[in-house]
Amino acid sequence: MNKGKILSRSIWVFHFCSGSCNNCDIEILDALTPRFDLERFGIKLVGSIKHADCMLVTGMINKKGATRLKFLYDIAPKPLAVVAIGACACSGGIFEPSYYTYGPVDKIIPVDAYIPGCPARPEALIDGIVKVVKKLST
Amino acid sequence: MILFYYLVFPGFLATFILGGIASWIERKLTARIQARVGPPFLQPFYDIRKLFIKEVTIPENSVRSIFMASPIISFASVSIVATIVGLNLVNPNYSFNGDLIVCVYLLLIPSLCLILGSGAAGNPLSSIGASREMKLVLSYELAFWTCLAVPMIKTNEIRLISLMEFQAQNGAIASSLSGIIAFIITIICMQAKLGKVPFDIPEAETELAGGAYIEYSGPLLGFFKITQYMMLVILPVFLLQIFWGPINSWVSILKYLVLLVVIILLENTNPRLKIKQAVKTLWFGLFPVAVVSIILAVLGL
Amino acid sequence: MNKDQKKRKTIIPVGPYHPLQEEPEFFELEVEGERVVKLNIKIGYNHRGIEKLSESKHFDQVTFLVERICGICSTSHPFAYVQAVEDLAGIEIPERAKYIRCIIGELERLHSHLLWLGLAGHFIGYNTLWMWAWKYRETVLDLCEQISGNRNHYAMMRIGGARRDILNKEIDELKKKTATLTSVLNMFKGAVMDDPVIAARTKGIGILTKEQAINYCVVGPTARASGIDIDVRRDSPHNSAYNLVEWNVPVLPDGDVFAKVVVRILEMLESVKIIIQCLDRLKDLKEGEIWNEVRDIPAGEGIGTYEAPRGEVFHYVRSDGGNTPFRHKVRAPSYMNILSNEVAVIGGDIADACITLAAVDPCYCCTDRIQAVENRPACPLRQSSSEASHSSGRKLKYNWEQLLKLSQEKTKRILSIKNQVSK
Amino acid sequence: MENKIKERLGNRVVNWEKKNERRYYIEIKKEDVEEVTQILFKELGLRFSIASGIDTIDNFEILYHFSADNEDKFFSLRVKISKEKPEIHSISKIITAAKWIEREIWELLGINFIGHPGLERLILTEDWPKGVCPLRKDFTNEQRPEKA
Amino acid sequence: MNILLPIELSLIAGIFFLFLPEKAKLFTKVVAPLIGILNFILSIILFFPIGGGNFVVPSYASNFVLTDLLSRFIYLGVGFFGFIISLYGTGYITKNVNRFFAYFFLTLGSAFAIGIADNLIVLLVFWGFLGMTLYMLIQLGKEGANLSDVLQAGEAAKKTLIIIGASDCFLIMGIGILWYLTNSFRITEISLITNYSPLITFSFVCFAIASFAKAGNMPLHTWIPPCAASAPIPVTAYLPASLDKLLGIYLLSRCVISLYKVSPGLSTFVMIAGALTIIFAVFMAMIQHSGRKLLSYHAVSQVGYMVLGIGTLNPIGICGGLFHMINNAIYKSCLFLGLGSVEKNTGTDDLDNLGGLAKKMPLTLFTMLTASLAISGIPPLNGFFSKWMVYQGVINTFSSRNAFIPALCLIAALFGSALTLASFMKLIHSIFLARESKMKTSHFPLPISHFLLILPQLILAIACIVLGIFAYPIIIKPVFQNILPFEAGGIWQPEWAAILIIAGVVLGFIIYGVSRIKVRVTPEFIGGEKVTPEMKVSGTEFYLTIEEMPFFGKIYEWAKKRFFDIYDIFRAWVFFFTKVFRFAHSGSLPIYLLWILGGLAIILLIW
Repeated sequence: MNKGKILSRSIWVFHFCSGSCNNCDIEILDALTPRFDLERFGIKLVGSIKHADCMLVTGMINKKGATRLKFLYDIAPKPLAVVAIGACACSGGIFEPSYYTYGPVDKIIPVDAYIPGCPARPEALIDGIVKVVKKLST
Repeated sequence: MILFYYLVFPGFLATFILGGIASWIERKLTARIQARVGPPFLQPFYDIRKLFIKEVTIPENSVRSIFMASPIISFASVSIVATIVGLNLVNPNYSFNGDLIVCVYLLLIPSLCLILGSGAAGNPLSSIGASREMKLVLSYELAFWTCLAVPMIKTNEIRLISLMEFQAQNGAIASSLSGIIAFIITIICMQAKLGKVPFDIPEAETELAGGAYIEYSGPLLGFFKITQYMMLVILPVFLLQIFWGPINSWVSILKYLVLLVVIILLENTNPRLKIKQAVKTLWFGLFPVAVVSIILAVLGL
Repeated sequence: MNKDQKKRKTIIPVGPYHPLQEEPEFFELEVEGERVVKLNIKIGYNHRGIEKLSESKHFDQVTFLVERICGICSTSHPFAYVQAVEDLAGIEIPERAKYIRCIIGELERLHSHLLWLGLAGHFIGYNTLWMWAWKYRETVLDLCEQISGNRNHYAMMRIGGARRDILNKEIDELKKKTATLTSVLNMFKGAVMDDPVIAARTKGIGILTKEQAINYCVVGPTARASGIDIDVRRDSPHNSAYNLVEWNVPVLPDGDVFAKVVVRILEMLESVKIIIQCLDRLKDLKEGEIWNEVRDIPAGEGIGTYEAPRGEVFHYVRSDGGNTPFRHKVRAPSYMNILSNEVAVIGGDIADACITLAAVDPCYCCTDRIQAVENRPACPLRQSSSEASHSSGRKLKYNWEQLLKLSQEKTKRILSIKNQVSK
Repeated sequence: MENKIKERLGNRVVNWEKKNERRYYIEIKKEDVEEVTQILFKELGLRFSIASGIDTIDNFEILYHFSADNEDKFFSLRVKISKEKPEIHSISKIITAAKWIEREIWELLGINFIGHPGLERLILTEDWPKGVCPLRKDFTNEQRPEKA
Repeated sequence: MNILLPIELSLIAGIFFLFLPEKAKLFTKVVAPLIGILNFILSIILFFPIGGGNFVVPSYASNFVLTDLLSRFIYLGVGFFGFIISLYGTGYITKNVNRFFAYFFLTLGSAFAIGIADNLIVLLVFWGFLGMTLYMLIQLGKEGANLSDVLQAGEAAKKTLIIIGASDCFLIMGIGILWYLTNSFRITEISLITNYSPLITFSFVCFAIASFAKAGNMPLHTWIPPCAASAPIPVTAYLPASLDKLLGIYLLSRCVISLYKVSPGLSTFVMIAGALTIIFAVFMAMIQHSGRKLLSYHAVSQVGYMVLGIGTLNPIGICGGLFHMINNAIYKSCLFLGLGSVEKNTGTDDLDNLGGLAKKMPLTLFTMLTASLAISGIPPLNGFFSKWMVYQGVINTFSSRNAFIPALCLIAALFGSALTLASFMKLIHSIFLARESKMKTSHFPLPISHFLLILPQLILAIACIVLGIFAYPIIIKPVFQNILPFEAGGIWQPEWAAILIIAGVVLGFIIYGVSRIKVRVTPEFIGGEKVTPEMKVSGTEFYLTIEEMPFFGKIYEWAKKRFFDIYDIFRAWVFFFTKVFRFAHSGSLPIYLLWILGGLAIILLIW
């Protein structure tokens, strides 16, 4: 069986935030809570990147975050899907012209899916992650 | 033959499958308590399957041999316990005198492996996790063993089969006063042995980011997960054999489910304790009660 | 012989990308065994360089910029900012706008405190509390969505008034939904305050004494839990309706984590009171009169404050007479509160330290402030974002119109499923 | 409170500006900053809200905002610092809470605080070039380091 | 073959080395291990075949020599450890080589003699002699010691001599009473029932005290920690860790098996003494910062199991105790030797400063880890097997008397092994697993001496495994069941467990292999930052929490002030009385006259 399909049944996500306004992060957590309940799809939030299958990146990626994002991506066990969440992570968003913006995410690490929104709504998150799953299983 | 017992039934494979189901029940019920839907039925197995296709990352400063061997040994030792405990139900000819103590000691090995493995990871957070796991082991083992003395006193036996025979004739040990006290305390200790809230102190997701398991990835983590699943079956069954026997009919499945629900309820109605509080509760709170239960047992109650 | 003096200190890192925090911040705990003896805080992981950017925006745009300082206090920052500009230019706002500002501000407080309560539960390993708190937080978010059209980032503030009106015909329903929260909050009050294990984990932990609190100039619930009776809403109700309604400021003297929990729970009950009163008053006022036209911002300087869920948020704006701020200084409450952890965590265990760090309800993105640049209220999507090297799948899930449409549909759905929450 | 401050500060006040009933801007000499904060914070019990540094093109200004909470008044101390020699005495020994903001002003505006216990990078990275201060008016994005 | 041959050989070698000049140390280093090996071979030959024995007793000694299986077993054990330590000592000792080996062989000879002595007087003489050589050996001090270490060693030696000497007095008293009662000195002839008269009970207590002091049971254990802290490592591994245990426990088991028929009350006393020793010593071990002290407290704690086992009075318990004695000697010397290697490499045994040695000393890691697991009673290693027998012995006493105290003893023993595990996790973590400390590893020994250091450890570690897995066929059945027959039915068979564990591991690797997992070395994850050297968690910090517990805090404080040290208590009393007497000796003649007259008056009055 192909790896992506196996992976898609059980996605443990690690959450990386660098220079976001927090809303996307909160909405990620929100997606785990009763109304949206990501565990239905076998998605679980983990605390260590070494357990993760999917990295959810939020925020515009500032200078401090950029090096650490690369670092974390490198030490994560592969295969690892990367999802950019929110306008800032997708494009730099409102912060793009700032002197401290060194993003967006795809400038630093390869991204599998982009979930825009300011903040990305939990529905959008679920939709995005489902699409990652689909992409992985093909 | 013994290899079949060990690998397939009632050893590794059967226990693993049952453990996966138990784990699913646990997660599903937890989700229901938390007003969520919960994972699909095969989720625990999906998780394991996924872990076994992942890459293994080994920390730079780790002691490789110990780091890699720990999960496997942990899993192998739990399989032995599963075989011993399971054979008592399937084929009592294989049982031997003193298997109770052997099981208790073998059940220590997973904790030991976790301590050694996480200590070898070279990560400060996992070292703290290891230290907490060790302290936790110390704190629950005292009360746990004290309680195990109750059936020993009552029956003068340290053979699981004989314990069950005794219970078949004289009624469950937990039906006496000392027995029920000891049983309740062992359930709490079991919670700690399983590393569930309120005793998930070594793992402490929100303090240590996974604590003892932080550096484990892929199959190595998978072995630990398998160990956890299997423990979720073995420990309750082990306790049932000792305290709430005999388990030979289909009713015993109900008994097991009752224990499982108790575990889940304890897990979901309590915050995590601090390690200091855990040690204090178990040493100064539960241990004296356990000693009382021994006294009661000596008095024949 | 002197083993005690020889004791080696170990540094335990907490963060920056740690499940304790939704946002990155780096705490170095110096520990002996499990006991914390010193705390080094390193911030800046969320720095976005706002104060420079603000100087390139015009005054109205900055409202949206400051909204994105922090997603949780996304009304408090604009609130304080417009207060600052109004102070600068000497603008008064219509009464209806005052009530609307209060309503949205208090809704935000409710959602923020519920969020914190849930996370605090999560931090001490009590996931059931987390799930339940967040379950009811959704009610608040629905209310927000009904009023503003978005779950977060409400964009309700405007220099000279409020940007959007609350329709009189909706008020009854809003009130009804809000009223359901009272019983929920009372349930939490009971569940949290009577739980012995929670008490064991929080009582006497992470104590910040009144003297320390004064010296560290902490604000908000952190200060009020240490016995300092300050609340910007009550002390400085200029251009808001807090002096027009009845409510109390809960203050507790203990300074420990438990006090902070209790203060927040009591505050939520007060917030519900405020919202209901404001909604009542709103009915008597004429719809539509929600802003005064503001033409020019003169040269000068102004200070605006507002009681964000975490405490006083402070904005200082200076104008040189042009259409952009000459200098815009933002001071979020967490900036003061987080530093106080330096003393609060000493002597506790690592586990204590973690809950203490979380107890000030730290908002790192506030702390590391941004200086905002663009003013579009929703996300500007760059359709041609660079292609990932190994990814061949679709890159963008929605475009702006689709998102807007989805939002509208959601809003409609919420409006249609009436009384869903009250059941 | 207003009168008390006037009385206690005496001739240390260079310029007393009352913007409205709720906002006061008091200009003092930069040598007096420690003494004045001592008076306002320790003796009169005002709450230190924050300090803000400004590059006014001609010179630097630091405003120390003190809040009299129960009277709904803000007293902002204004200190002017010359561009040639951007330094001032630190007040973080008097007010612990000023530790961070002084570090921040130091790194974003390049004003040196004499006697600060640990003047090091607060929010920018360690490798951010010295002397590139983003909050100065002459800063442009071209000055920032290229590589993250 | 003459059974006295090893004794003679050792004593002669000892005297020879005593007079050999220090310059000839190369010669010593070549000859000493050879004599060690020879002794070992001789003891093996004398031991086998197990049933009869392949030996001749010279006629002049026929009344003094005991040749039963137990004695010959002790003989074999002594020979084995003599061999191990002579190898290790050759690699380790660089200073005072001749003196070391002189005392070493004298000790060995006396130990052999005690093992087969049938006559109590002979036993007493060599017993006392052994105490003296121990004193001399401790005084050798650490390698490369400075002045304070030398003084410390002197102090420790003095303490040891006083405690051992005082206990010898009790031994003399006990022997005296036995002679008074039975008119015999021969162990094989005496058999008394303890509850028959108080005098017999007292004589048993005297013997018990002597063996407790030798083996290091509480409360007479206090000489072991300072001794271990200041003596050379081979000495510590040789005497307190192995030979003294062997002989002390041998004496106790002799008392229980042949000299006395012990009453249940007295046996309870012995069991309690054992259980208390286990718990208290292990609690002390847990908080030590020095590797030597940590191990030394374990040397005390493990005695508790043996005493507990022998105290149960039933065959399986006694055999468990004896088996534990041999096991303990094996893994404890292995641990001491491992620590010696570590110390040799790093120059310290301070656990705070060690770390990261796993990569530099993988073999030592293996030996010490194996021994640690064995001492903690992890199945299927040897420590578990003997503990398990002891537990069975304790449980068997449940039926015969009130179960409460045996049950508490059982819990103490079980819990003690968890505590043992805890303190060894600390040791292993501190030395091997913790991050490397800044301390440099200096003066690596020469390859040959490195080999000599590691070989004994490997032998011992493998012995731990073999004796654990094949305990039943190779030692329980042939030896212990002949010493004291007990029922072997349904005994735990570790072979299966071992095979199954191996099968499990193989299964694990198969799963690894089947899924073709990639392995990659990456930095640690601690939240995104890099790990710095300050983030070293040393094992010594593991149990601070327990040290800070309300109840334990107090106890530890007292223990640190040495409130529980019988030597210090005794010394305090002695000093108190000497103070009183010094007051009397004021030096002035009239006062002396006054004392004399007063004394005369009292005598007259009484008369």
